[in-house]
Amino acid sequence: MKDILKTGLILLVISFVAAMSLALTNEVTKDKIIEQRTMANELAKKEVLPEAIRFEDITGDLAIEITENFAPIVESYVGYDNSDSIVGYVFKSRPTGFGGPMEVVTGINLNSEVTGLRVGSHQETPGLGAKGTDEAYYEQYAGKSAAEMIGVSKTVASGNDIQAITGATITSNAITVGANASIDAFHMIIEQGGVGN
Amino acid sequence: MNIKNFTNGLIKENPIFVQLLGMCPTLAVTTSAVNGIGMGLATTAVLISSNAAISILRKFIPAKVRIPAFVVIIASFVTIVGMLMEAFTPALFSALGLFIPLIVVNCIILARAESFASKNGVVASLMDGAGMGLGFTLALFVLGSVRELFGNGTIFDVSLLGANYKPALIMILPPGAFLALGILLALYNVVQIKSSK
Amino acid sequence: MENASIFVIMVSAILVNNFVLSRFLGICPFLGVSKQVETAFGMGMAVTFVMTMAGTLTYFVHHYILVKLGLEFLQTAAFILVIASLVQFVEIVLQKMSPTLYQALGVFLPLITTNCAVLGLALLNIQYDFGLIQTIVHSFFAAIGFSMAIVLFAGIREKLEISDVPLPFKGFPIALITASLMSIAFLGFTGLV
Amino acid sequence: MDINTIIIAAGILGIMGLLFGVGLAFASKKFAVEIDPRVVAVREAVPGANCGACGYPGCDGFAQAVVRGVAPVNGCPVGGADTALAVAQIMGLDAGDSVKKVARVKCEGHDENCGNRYDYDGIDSCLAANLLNGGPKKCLYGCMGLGSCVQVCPFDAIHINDKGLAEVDPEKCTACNKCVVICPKNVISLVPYEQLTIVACNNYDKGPMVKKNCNVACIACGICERNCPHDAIHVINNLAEIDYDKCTNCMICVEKCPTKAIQGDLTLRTVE
Repeated sequence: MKDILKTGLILLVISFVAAMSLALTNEVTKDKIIEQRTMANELAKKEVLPEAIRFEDITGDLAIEITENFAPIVESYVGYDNSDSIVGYVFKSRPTGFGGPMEVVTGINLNSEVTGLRVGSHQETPGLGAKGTDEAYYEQYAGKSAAEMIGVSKTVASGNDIQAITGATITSNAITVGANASIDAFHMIIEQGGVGN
Repeated sequence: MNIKNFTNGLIKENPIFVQLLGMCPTLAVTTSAVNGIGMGLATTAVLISSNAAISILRKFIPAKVRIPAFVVIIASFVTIVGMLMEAFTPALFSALGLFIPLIVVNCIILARAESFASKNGVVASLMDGAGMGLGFTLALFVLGSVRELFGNGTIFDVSLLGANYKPALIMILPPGAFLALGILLALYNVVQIKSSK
Repeated sequence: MENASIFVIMVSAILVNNFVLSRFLGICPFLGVSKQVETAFGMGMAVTFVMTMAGTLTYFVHHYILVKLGLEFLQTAAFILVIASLVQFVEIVLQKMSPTLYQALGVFLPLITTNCAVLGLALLNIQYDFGLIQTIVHSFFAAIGFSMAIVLFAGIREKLEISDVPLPFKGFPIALITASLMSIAFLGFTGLV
Repeated sequence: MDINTIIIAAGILGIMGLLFGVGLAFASKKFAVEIDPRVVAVREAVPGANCGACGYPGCDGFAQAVVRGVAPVNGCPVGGADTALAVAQIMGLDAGDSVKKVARVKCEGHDENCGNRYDYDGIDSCLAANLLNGGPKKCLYGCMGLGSCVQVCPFDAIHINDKGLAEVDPEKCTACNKCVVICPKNVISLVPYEQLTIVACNNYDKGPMVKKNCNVACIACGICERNCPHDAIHVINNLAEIDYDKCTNCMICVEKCPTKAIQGDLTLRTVE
């Protein structure tokens, strides 16, 4: 009976110390990580909507309405230029790619043109789906008109289509789903006369 | 004596070519030479630290709960390394971030802990960890460059096979990993047979 | 994926993203224990027990402990502790119940702990945020997919032992090449679900 | 840096660790497999070549048999005297006197002495050649030199020498009996290590028949039997056999034998 307790205690001590060190590092690094993430986030927003210098989260019932009927979108922001007038909108969506959920940030300016798209964190297979983060791929979205859906073509793209990554059609489709959802949300906001600034 | 532990891991008992351990990250990650090295180095760091920790604690851990104890130690090391990297070296983390969780399930670490570190002194375990880690990195680099060369005609993104090389996409896909490793093992055997003749 | 029906989860776990042949998790025991069909089957059963139990236990640990107290960073360590203890339990029981299988599995029993399939399964269950029933079903059928793959592979490898393979390819190299052909076959299933 | 998340986190994992630790310890007690410690000890003492010479399936089988009292303490020929002693101590019995034995090949029929009836070009193994009506050699009892014994010997103690006959290296041989069993001609037999004189022939045919096939064979003339001062050698169904307990290696028979069928190094003879 005694050594059962002894074994249990030893495992308790080991897990306790392990968890303690884990929690400590988590404390030390938690705010740093959030800071890194927001910085990366800011950076991504800046990249997709270059004209905007300041971003505000869209909150309240409009935000709820967006996340409800444009499924993969999780967050949306309004972009302001230095004279505080609206320049465009940025939408962060989380479609499910091949390896699991992935982050797609899409920027659309007021004359309904997709100004840029970036792929944030993802679990796609390295060397294949992960190519979504390469410039050659996401540059295709910039300049696409937001008047209609963006299509995905396996061969050379034409009109409002983009060319899928070879061997990673599921990932390309997922990213485009994110982009199209942002376009729909954008149109919904415009119909409602834009966000009262 | 310790030098033997070190070199032992490099060629004679190379974790990939001889012991065939640590397959999951190997096949998933070596789509390019850079990924291979990144994964190898990250694993080496964790392997050395966990080998040392386990050989220090080996006297206190009763045999009945040796697996849970070892595994908790390894998991906490890996998560701590992951957190520190994410907080303080974001650039490196964005390159290696994907591999950190993969290391936790890397069979080599527990195999070395179970078969070596739990039976030998700290210095020997350190050397063994380093040897195994570098052997692993070496093997990953070789496999990564072979797959990258055939998969998209480049090594370290330097195009070697000319522009009109039609990349054999299969080598990037997971089945290619099995193929490449199988053939490399066969070559390894040929060399062994020749040298032993 | 989160509202997928049981049938869809079953097909996807066994065929479409089979844990060994398309997700490439759990390769070490897959290569190590597949010399004979009996040991492979034994390994499959042990892994099925561990994966189903682990899937369910980690579901409870995650939802009722980690999420409630906001300790997500503990996730990997806690899951691994659960899985390792389960495997150690299986090792003790197996030693008692069937020593021959215990001898045959040998070193690969503790390796199930770090088996990427088991931890991968636990993390995937969280990622797809399955309900309880879906988690159990997914864990069970993922393990069935694993066992199916390992038994199929063992069958082929037994044939390979007696076939005329060039010397350098004997043993693991030819096994790896067979595995790559099998995984190409399984590539055919993608998009089924 | 709020302390209580750290405490909670450490506490949670600690409790889980305790739970699993106690559970596992309890399980290992409940499912404890009673392995008799002596079996493990015997298993350690035995060389562990799993060669099966003791007649049991490997060393584990032998260890269990010894502990059950079924197998003799000195049942492991490979381990020899010291293993027998160690096992005896573990079992608390006295080790019987086990004389160290060595395998020897009872044939000198190389090509000059005993030619071939046909050229054999088949699989490189005595077992296969033997199927082809008794193998290529004129003498159907002699060593064919195709090395089945070499393949089976786990201790690399037997090789085909340059004369084309199997030859045993007494230092390496552990009398594990594998070559004796595998040889289709039964031309190898276990002989005490110190024995210097052996009958280097395995032929049971009558004299005149044998003389045609091999010129170093035992033709059962009985000269050795009549001259041996210790009555240690007898011709039994046309083949001389030495009784190793009585033989003192005086090697008179080696001198007297007309066809030199008895092998013995005259320089080492112990004149009595």
